[in-house]
Amino acid sequence: MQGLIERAKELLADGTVAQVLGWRKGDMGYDPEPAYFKSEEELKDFVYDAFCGANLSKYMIEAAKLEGKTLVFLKPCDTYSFNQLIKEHRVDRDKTYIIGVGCQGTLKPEKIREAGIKGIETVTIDGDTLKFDTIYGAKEMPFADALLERCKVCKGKKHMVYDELIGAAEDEEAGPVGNRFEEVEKLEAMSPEERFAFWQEQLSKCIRCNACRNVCPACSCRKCVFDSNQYDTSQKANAATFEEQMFHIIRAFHVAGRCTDCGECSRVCPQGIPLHLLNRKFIKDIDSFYGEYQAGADTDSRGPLTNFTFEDVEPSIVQTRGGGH
Amino acid sequence: MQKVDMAKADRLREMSGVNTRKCMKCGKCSASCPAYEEMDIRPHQFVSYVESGDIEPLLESKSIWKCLSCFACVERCPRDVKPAKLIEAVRQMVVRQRGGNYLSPNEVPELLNEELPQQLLASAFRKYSK
Amino acid sequence: MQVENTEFRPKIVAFCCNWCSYAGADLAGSSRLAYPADVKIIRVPCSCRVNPMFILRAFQRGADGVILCGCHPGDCHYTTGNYYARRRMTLLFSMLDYLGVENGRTRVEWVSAAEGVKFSTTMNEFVAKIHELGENVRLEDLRCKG
Amino acid sequence: MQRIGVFVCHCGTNIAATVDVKRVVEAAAKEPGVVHAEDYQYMCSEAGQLKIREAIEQKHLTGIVVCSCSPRMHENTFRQAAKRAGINPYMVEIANIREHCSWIHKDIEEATEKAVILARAAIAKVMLNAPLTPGTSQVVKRALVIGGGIAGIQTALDIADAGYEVDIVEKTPSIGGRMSQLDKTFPTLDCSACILTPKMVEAAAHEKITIYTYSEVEKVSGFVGDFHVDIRKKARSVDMSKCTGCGVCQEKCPSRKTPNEFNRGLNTRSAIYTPFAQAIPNVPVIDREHCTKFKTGKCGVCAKVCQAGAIDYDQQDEIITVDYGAIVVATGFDTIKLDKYDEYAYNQSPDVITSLELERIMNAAGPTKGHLERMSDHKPPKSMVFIQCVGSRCADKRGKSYCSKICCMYTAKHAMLIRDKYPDVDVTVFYIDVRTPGKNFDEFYRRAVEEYGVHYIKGQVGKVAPQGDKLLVQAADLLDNKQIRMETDMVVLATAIEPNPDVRKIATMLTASIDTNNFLTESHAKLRPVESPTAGIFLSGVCQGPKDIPETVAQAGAAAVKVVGLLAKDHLVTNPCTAKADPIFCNGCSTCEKVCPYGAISYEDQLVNDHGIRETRRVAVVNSALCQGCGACTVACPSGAMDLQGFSNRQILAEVDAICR
Amino acid sequence: MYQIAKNKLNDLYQAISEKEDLFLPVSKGGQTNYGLWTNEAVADIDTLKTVKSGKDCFFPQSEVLYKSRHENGKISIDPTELQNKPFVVFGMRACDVRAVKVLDNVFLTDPVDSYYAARREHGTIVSLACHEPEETCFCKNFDVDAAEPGADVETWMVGESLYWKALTEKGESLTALVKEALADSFAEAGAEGEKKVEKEQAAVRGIIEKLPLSHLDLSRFKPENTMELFDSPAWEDMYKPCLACGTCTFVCPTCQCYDIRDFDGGKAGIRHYRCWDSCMYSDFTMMAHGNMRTSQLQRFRQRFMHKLVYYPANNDGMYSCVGCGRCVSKCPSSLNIVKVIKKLGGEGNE
Repeated sequence: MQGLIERAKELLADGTVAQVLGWRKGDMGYDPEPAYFKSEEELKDFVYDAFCGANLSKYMIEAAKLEGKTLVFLKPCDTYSFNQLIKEHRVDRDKTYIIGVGCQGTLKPEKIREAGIKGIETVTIDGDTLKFDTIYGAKEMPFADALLERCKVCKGKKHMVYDELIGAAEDEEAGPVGNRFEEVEKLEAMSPEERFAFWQEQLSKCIRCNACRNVCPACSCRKCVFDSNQYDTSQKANAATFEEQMFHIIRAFHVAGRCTDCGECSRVCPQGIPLHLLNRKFIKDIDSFYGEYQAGADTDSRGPLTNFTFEDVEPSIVQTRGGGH
Repeated sequence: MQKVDMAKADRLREMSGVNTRKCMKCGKCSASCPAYEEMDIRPHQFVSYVESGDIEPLLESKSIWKCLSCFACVERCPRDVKPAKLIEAVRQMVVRQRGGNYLSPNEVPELLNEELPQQLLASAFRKYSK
Repeated sequence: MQVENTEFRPKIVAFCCNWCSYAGADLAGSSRLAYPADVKIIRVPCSCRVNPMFILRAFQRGADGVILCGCHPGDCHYTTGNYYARRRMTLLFSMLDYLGVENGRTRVEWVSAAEGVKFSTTMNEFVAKIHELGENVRLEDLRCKG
Repeated sequence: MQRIGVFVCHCGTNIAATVDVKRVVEAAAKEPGVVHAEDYQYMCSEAGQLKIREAIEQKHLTGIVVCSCSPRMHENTFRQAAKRAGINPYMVEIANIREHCSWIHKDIEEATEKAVILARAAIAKVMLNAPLTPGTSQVVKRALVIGGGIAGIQTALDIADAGYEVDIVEKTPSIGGRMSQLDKTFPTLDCSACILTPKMVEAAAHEKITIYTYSEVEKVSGFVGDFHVDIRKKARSVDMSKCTGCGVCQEKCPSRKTPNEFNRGLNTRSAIYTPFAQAIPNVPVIDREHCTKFKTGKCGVCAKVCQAGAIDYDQQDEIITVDYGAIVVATGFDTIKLDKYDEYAYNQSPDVITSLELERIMNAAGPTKGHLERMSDHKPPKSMVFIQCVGSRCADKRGKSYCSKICCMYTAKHAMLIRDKYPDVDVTVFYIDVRTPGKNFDEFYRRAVEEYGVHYIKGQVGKVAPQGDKLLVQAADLLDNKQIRMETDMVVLATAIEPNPDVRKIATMLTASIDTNNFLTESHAKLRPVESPTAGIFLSGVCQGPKDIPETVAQAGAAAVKVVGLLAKDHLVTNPCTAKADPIFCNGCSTCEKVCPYGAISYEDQLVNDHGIRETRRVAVVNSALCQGCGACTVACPSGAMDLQGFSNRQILAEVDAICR
Repeated sequence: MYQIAKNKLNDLYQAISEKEDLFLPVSKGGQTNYGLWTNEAVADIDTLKTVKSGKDCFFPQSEVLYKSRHENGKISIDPTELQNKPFVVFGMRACDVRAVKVLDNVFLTDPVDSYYAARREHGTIVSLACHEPEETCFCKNFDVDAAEPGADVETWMVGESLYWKALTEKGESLTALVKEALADSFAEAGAEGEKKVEKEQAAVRGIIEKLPLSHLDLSRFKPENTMELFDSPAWEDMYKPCLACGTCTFVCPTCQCYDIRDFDGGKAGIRHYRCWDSCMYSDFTMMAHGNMRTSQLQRFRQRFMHKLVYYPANNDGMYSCVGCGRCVSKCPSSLNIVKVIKKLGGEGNE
């Protein structure tokens, strides 16, 4: 982390960048917030650790409007989002200096609470263990148990775009981990009734806080269709489960082919809805119907929904593919 | 005066799956038929007889026992009418009316002969057993 | 095929592209090829005009089935529209299936201007399928009921 | 606030017999926004249109809904009526209660209920309509004719005579098409070449006509008035500007084993060839597939013997791009393959031939120099059998469902010509029906029977089997109710015709619709028979449906007139139902551009004022002259910034809501 | 004071729900929120903080005000009936109980919100004291006593027993109802019980004293500092991570802003409904001419100025934050009111 701070100071000092976008320490040791740093002095509060889950790519849309270049620290999976935003002309690569930072996986404070650890005063990451000082005494838990779901099936620790790398993983350990479609497959194997019940239970928790939308780097619309008066969709009310279904289906559809699977939606959902399972379903379908496609792996390919082949499968495949569908 | 029996005609159409209205009266069925000379009512006539509901003559016709079920007419019909199936249906109707079986499965092995085409035996069994 | 007249009268929305399928429906009409009155057609310029939101909205408002008809792939009046529609609908239908919605409620069929017969048989089949599935409850919006 | 008028048409009894028109009027009158509702016998009539006009003027209507036939029939009629009454023509919506309702339902209750719902949907839509003004686009004063047969030639000549530039693109090395292969034409029996060749020469000499032979259309973009077409001029390997057409190369060419396409493969030709003596242009091509020079690199005889030095082995395919205001498709036909008709022994005996092969045999320039002989032993036949409807009027997959239309007449012609030239040949024609509508056609057929003694037997042939050097024909004479088995020397099959298989590719390029038989669809079966539903695309000849030469020539002329009518305009009024981006919602993400088939979307930096928040941003801009209004962009747009005028999101949603209500 | 064994709580819920609707923390899909008690519901009173507060019971996220219908050229209006049956909210923590007072100040002062008033009138609140407060709790700053939660009935969970004490008339009648239904298992707790509760209270207060956020300096949040706080340059830095989502406002027990909209349900008529709105949303207070607050900075500032300055200025110094800490744990960007208090309150906090 000190290396990051030192490098940021240098880049600020030599005028390469006008501001630094990173994370600032919080009160609890597990609540750093995304923040801008404009001076050496401010950088003393800079932090980078496993609690820095926030994907800073989307902030770069606003950063493009600032004076001068912005230095941004991007984790490997954040760089996919940044690339996708370049493709969509939403960020300005020329006004960005990217330092790719290494990542050992990011953590979900909720999981610590679920493990029964409360009254936390300090947190220390000690290898594979998380150690806590709490007002109820010292506690610890395995690092892996507090990992965000997305990090258990990491799509790889390679950065897709950067100006320089600090602490990035060596090639041999950079590959993907786990099968990210496992949960989707589990749902697919259920009967339609079970699937319906599953989603009904999950989506009915939605409070339409729009955190998933607002954090999503693919949901970068200046003004969302759901904020438009044109469609008579009740934007804020969790009035009927239908609205929630409609919102989440349309949202998933709008980001289909553009979603890089960064997992921010599920990270921020206050009701713990596994929203990434919707996006991953689209990714899985796209991969199997139209060939493997990873949004954000590049900046110039055509997305699967703005492309076609003469031989594409017919929609009836949904009926005929059989299995648990 | 011809006796019209549309109920039987419908029954024949149902049994055979033949839509007699599809016939364009080209006669290719009769042209293709190897048993034509021995028939009193010809394959193409079967179609028009059924269409007009003139069933009695068909039931009495010897043609139904002459048809070889070779299916040449079915194969070649440009309108996909399948006259042989219609003849088969008439045959069934007659057999059911009579209620008698002329050939039982047990008798088949005795009749087997290496020279004999199996198709003939199968159709004969169909023809005389229903 | 005629559907028996039972209590359940499904609401079925058919989006038809102007150039092929709407004309196909016209041909079915001028050929007097019957299909159930439950089917109501909305004219769109091209199958690619149909937004998934339209389909969800139909279900929200009480539709029991939604069918999209367009030109055959390769015959799109706008060259490529139906190819995009095909991908969009494939993914949307798969998603609805994933959410546990009966997958027979949505359908895409390519019907040319010359295929009045196909239009009519397709609609008859689709209505029969919806009768089999019964009323749409999984995508209903209670605020639109009664 | 909109003031809507609803007009319900009885269409005589077409609608009124199954839809309770009065109830539709009552129901419509209660819909919000509706201030006027009435019904009338024939809304499209002069009197009906007057009613609309009066209502608009007296009740100050802002929009109207006409519940009538398909908008494909009369939308324009009612739009014009609205325009005359002083409201914008795009403030009109049609509820299709005829084709989509009264004609397909029997139950009055059910049909009326549906008609009410359809009316309601149209009312909901028109409430959200906005006046639209069409733009204009330029018309390129040049036409393209695809296909150089008699249809294409005639169309080109007629367009050129009206003073417009025309290009003919012909796939084969010469124009002329099927007609150039024919010997005589019915019912006058004049020589085909004698009437065709002058037209070919005229086309070639016409200052307004450019002919691209041995060329194919590669790509088409643009739209009515302004198509951009890539034409591939295939390498001829002969320099057209140098060749004198002397023919020495063809005489000396050592590779002579290629089946002669022009003679339907009945004999062979050289690798460098002109298809026939009167070919235009009279410049040979080298068939690279069969040329020894191209296959092995050794030969070069033609280059050695060519005095003009016209042989150019290095010639490459060339692609030229030309702009056209209109395109005529005249791609013609071919006979179907007979592989699946084993019963006629076409593949087993050389003496079973198609009628088109007989044309070549009868022709003085054909493989037998015009002598009627069997292809097996070159002996003159003593008896001949003609079989009609081979592959036509078939319900199965082997043939075609339609009547090929020309066979009855050309068979009568063949039979007559043979009896005339070789009176000792016995000629029998097996027919299903003899179809002879047309001027002097039935008289012609009767002459074949009465004057020339051709035997006509009603009954399709069941089987043709080679027996020794004869052919055994088995048929049923349906009138005599007897089966016939006869021996004959030659059998001629009146083979079904089908559109040239290439037409599918061309139709796709042109976005012209095509039916299940690969015939191009006309815009209206009765009223617009030579226009494709795609604006600016016209149909000429058999590509639209089976027809004989006089009909083809008539249709060619009709297509030409339509083209001339289009080219005579300086500007075209464009469809105002185009896409439009709302800059407030637009992200400038470039997604829409990727799905636009017309390249109509570009991006520019614009000052956007969103309720006082001003920002200069990249936003999408639609070129309304290029946009054709498909709507692909509207769905691709993630933020809903892109909408389609005339079919807006809100309009379609309102229709959905109204139907589901 | 009464006492009931923890393992008999389902009997208690059952007894109440037979007479009145009972709302209490219910676990569903892995999260605990207030919900109606049914036999299938999984009550969860161990979770310290429900995701959403109990605010929903009195001020639901979405409620229909009236329905209207346009039929045969006529318009009919069908107003929603006000709450007219008693109901019970069980398990509210001290902070949420205080939050109801904050809402009362808004909705029960003139002009009175009749929908809210009807619910308050018919609702009986049974509070539940906290047992193990968390590091995100900072209720102490607002003089909320987690050990003595108040409301109509207050309860403590000590060991394997729930202790029950009625505080108001409504509380008494609920107690009577429960007593009648449960008889023996709902018994007088006696002096021993009182002692246990007192001990528990002392323990909890001790913990709260030690919580990291229990000692914030609120002294600068006074009406006289309004302009100074409003113009503070610190906002510029603070709002930046804000995603403009509505999480903080929707989990907040005191946020009371709502929007009124119409939903066209087709044949079901039009529903005129109100639903929670969030001042963080870009279309908050959107009017025909546009929006008064045009930047996220302004919207962000509004929320905290309202909670800490404007509201107390109009309500005798009562802050419109109760220190429940939901925003602290739920903000996707780890922003929260505590960070704001610290930043604006100057150094020397704690």
